[in-house]
Amino acid sequence: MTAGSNRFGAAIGWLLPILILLMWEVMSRLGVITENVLPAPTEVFAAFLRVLKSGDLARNIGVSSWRALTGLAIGGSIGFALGLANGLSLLSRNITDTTLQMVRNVPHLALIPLVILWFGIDEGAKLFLVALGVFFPIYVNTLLGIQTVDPQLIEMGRTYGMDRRALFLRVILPGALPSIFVGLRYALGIMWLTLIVAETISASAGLGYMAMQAREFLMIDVVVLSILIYALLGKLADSFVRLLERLCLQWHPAFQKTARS
Amino acid sequence: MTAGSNRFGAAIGWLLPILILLMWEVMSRLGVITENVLPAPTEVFAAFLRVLKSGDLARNIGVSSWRALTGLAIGGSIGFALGLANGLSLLSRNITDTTLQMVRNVPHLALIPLVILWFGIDEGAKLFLVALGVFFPIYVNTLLGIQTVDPQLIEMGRTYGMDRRALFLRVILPGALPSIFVGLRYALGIMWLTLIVAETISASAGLGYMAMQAREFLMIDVVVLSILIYALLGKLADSFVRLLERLCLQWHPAFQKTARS
Amino acid sequence: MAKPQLRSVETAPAPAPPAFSFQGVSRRFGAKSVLSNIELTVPQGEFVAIIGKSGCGKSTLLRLLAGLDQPDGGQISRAQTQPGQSSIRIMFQEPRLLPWARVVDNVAVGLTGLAGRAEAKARAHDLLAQVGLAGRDGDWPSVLSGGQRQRVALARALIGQPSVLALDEPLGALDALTRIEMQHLLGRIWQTQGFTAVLVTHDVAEAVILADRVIVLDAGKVALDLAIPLARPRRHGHPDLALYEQKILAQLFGDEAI
Amino acid sequence: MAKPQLRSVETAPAPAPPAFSFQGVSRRFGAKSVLSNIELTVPQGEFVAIIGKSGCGKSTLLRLLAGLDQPDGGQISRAQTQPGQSSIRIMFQEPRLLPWARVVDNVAVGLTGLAGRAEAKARAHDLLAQVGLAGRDGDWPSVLSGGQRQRVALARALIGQPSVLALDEPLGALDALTRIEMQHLLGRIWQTQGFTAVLVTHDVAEAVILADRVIVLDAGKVALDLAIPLARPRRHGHPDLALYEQKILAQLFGDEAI
Amino acid sequence: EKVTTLKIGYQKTNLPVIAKQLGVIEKGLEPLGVAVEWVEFPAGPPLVEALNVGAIQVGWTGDAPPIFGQSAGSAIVYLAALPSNGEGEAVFTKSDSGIKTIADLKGKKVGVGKGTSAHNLLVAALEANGLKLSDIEVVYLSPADAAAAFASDNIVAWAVWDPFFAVAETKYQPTILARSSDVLKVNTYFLANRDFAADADNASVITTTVAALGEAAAWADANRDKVAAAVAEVTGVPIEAQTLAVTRAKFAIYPITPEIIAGQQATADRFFGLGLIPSAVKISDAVWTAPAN
Ligand SMILES: Nc1ncnc2c1ncn2[C@@H]1O[C@H](COP(=O)(O)OP(=O)(O)OP(=O)(O)O)[C@@H](O)[C@H]1O
Ligand SMILES: Nc1ncnc2c1ncn2[C@@H]1O[C@H](COP(=O)(O)OP(=O)(O)OP(=O)(O)O)[C@@H](O)[C@H]1O
Ligand SMILES: [Mg+2]
Ligand SMILES: [Mg+2]
Repeated sequence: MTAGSNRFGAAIGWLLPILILLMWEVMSRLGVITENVLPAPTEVFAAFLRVLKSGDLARNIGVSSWRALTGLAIGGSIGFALGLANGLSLLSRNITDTTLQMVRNVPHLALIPLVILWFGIDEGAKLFLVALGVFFPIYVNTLLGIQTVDPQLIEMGRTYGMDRRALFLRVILPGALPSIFVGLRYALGIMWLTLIVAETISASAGLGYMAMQAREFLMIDVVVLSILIYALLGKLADSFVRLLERLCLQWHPAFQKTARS
Repeated sequence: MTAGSNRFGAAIGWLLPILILLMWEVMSRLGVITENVLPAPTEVFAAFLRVLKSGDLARNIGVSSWRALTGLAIGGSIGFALGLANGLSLLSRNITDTTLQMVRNVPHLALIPLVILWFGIDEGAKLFLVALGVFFPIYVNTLLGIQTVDPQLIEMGRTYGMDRRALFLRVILPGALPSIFVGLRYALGIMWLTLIVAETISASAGLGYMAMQAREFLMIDVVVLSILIYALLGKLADSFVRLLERLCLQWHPAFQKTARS
Repeated sequence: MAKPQLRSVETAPAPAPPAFSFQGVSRRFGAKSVLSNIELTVPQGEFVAIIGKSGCGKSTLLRLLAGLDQPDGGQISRAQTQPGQSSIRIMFQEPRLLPWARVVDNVAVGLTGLAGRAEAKARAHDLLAQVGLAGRDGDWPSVLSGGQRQRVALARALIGQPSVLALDEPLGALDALTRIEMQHLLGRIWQTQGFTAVLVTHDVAEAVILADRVIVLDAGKVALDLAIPLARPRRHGHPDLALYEQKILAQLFGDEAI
Repeated sequence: MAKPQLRSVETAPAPAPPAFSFQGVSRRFGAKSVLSNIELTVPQGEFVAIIGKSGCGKSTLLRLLAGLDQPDGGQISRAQTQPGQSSIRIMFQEPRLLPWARVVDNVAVGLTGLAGRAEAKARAHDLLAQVGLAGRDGDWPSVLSGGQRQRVALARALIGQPSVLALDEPLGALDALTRIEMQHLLGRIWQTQGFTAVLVTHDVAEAVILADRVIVLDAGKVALDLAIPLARPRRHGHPDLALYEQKILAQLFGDEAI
Repeated sequence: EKVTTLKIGYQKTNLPVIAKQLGVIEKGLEPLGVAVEWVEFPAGPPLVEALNVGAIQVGWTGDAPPIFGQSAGSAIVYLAALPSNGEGEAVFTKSDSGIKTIADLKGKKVGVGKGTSAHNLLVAALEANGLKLSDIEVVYLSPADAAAAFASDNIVAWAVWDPFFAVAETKYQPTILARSSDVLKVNTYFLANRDFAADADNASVITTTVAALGEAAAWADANRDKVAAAVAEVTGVPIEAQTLAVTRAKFAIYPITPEIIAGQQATADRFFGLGLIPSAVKISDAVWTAPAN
């Protein structure tokens, strides 16, 4: 495929979304799609301007992002630490891994009733759910990353006199990094998904609250808006991690290729 | 690591869960953990016997499993078909892939209010959510699998005179299969997670309904029981796919190793 | 360098009809000319080795021969083949076996469109025995060693009874001892089946021990066209071979110290 | 076969003190005896090649020498080294470069514990120039060709100025032309630095062109211990080398037709 | 041990919202050294769930949630009664649904929140028209889900309270089939966590809070014009709907009298009789009495 056909392909890809958007608007105006079912794109945009002006949007995005990132930081760091411990120490793995694999089968959103019992309905409960949701992808992929570091490289490091610390910092951690990033990107998806559900537990701010309130008051334009914002935030988080990945994994042929094309 | 230390490692892995279970029981009996916070394991077991006898359990598991599998069948087959189409046809990919990648950023659980508007509150809504949840992992991984089939093998097939059909059946599909299985296993996790949330939208049967009802009447033993059953069902589905994978991917060195160890 | 257009090989006194011939063939990629004005005619049944530095256009020449690529200028003519016989088969540098097909099915791929399933399987079974893999029919490619995989690929290329077999560095990935074994095998089968063989290789010793004629490519042109009129079987390390080897190496490296 | 315990090499009339010696060394894995009662003394500065069929214990011997593995019986003694000099370095069959470290940092790995960061980097820079990779300091290993990677690995092994350099099929993965280049490089550096070299190889021609002495391992024993008293530089394809080659091949294959 | 922060559960309507906006409770509790934290709930049942686990100490719900809660063994007590939702709670249907009376609902899908005051209204309205709950198809939905289901005609009728009723009323001009004020003589309640209320140290906190609510009620009654704007600011309810809701709301707070207990007990007994709750409850067991001092 030449560069020209590539560019054409990318252009044709935007055709469908634009077409859908236009159809949606036209059909809304003609009344084929009633406002009750789906508001027109222009109405959603009007809703966007409204909540933007009132300052609600910024505040709710701020609250939700804080929850998302704090939960990610807590669950992610525990998952990373346990992944490291179990990747580096056979004893630690023998003791804890079976248990963790058993807990992994529990869908974390099923725990909501128990989480309310244990953590109440405040931030604690929401953070716990997000943290639990992101814990497993990061734990599993950190462990996997360490376990699949090329043993030949480790033998090489030993032969050349590296001590445990140097071996970890110069061989094991960089080798596990691509897998850790896979886990992180998966965790981000779970993070937003969890928050959407967790913010319906009784919140008085946050995107989930905004969406819930809009649902209760039948403001479908705001409902659609909040969905779009979730999508945007998800995309942003993902793009950020991809950027980070590209920076940290410069050495990786996959990223050199991407950089070139 | 010798076989002996392996066996010891596996044994030590069961120590922690058993210890936790014992501690939990003892602390419940001593009243350190009150029934309001977490019922004792024996009580959960008693609840299990109770709902088992009343026939509720079998009925609810049946309903939930039907929803899960139907949603998986619908979303999975559409995802698979689109993945195939976009993997095999550049035109199809150019037209639809950008749109699909945009939609992918929408967390499907955020769509619940719209799904109620479009599909109502009956089975339709639940099936749609499950189908949407499983669609993307299967679509993305099918596409990825086809795109990463070794082009050298495809050239080989062409050189040896395979027509399009033979090329697809003998080279492309088997080559994409490992990736498709990865997508399927990820989809199963999403499937149960979605169902837990979807079954709180007005259901009169199903595990989610059982948990919801138990939650309303503060029957924490049943709440815990339903969480464990979710975990069990998740594990079962995963094990089934792993078995299937082992059968279909016999040729794969990863599975030959597993079979040996 | 002027080269004779048709050469008679010592072991074949009456010149055989040509299996294929390149007439003024050129191929460029973008601005880069890879092959320019190649003239080459190979009689049926001859064993030709093609040698040259990395990137000099050896694979391109083979792909042109096999019809996987089209020349920008000039003509390529090939002898007709009988029905049930494949015309030209390429054996790639990598085995390119289907990992999900058992060894016998991989060999049977060579009969796609030429024979039914059962017949293909039976013939594949026979050919596996010929390449020294009797009893390995049901194995997965992943359990074979590198040399065994190459033998499967060879069996797959041979099963269609091609009139011309093009081999693109078929032994490049093997260790030297397995390589010597495979060279013997290749030589033996060529002598039995009598197809035309075109072998691309990096290994000068290999070219000299197997071929009737060695072609050295350089800068997109035929830089040397050397007949090796030695009797077979030839023994590795024989002083006569060493002389030819040195001649080729001098051509490849210019006359820098080797 | 009885072999002399200490051999004098033609190019070094006065016998040098031994760099290492194996005295009755055995190694078994489970029930399988891989090396049995190996006796081998190598004088300082000698270039020894070890050759043998796959699985005969060549890598095991090298790992024992480097201290990566312990013998089940017998003794291995090694000469003392000066401070700031590493004693024994292995160069593995694969380059084993850290993909996430730039070329210069990969070479600096060879000075772990021997020099500070800045000094290690400066010396790595110099050594890269020696192996013909001047100006490639900042590249990632993934953009190098196979031969260039092997040269980086060689630089890493050399930078610690080892008294003994053990090379486990260092050129096995290379195509024949690059391989010839690397052989020249290795021979040149060995002549300059004067370390003891132990080269495991599958390629008989390679052994003959590089080594003062070729050891053939078979069934866990030293089957042949052959001095190659030819002057350097040696030219590929030279008839004298061909004679030694044939002698070794005869030993390896018994006397089946080769 | 007296609490230092009083967590109050509220919904998008009635007295607590007004008190929140006026800040009267904060003002009243400040001398006691108690801070206030407000927690919003979409409906009564999750509020009772939070009360039970002590995630909040006090909160306001309709009549049904504490009955469901008590039946489930929730640790809650009644602190004070407030007027019922009255005209601000109804069963209604879209005007083009062809349904004119409650009796027409037979066999139809009706959405209601399980264990809410609207649930009680629905049961009572059906009984008043000679129907049983099993004669219709009850669909249990949270206000958010019910709103969507009603909008897309997946339920024919909806039983809900203000401000959700008012929002739907302004949006659809629905046919109102029954209001709470027509068929029920009930109250709404200010509840507390049992352990919190049982602690004598907290008695002053409770009485002060109830008194502050009374103050808010008096202000609200006198300033109806300002109430709608004030409440809309807290809840985000569109102002037309909020005005409608406020206009028909009654603002007051009274102690739990034996008469009120009897009325609530009757409701509880009816629920038990219908099999809506798993065990019979005795309301008087869960009534807080201020320590005599
Ligand atoms: N499809 C292509 N597009 C652009 N350039 C190509 C293409 N195929 C080959 N080339 C270029 O043509 C030249 C010759 O390639 P070819 O593969 O024939 O070399 P080769 O002699 O087989 O080398 P090697 O020994 O490394 O296999 C190279 O410079 C290569 O980059
Ligand atoms: N750690 C080990 N455990 C068990 N067996 C081993 C181990 N290491 C080597 N062996 C066995 O010892 C024998 C010699 O192995 P070694 O790697 O030394 O062979 P080699 O001569 O280097 O072969 P190659 O040329 O294929 O590299 C083989 O049969 C191998 O299977
Ligand atoms: Mg090539
Ligand atoms: Mg080895």
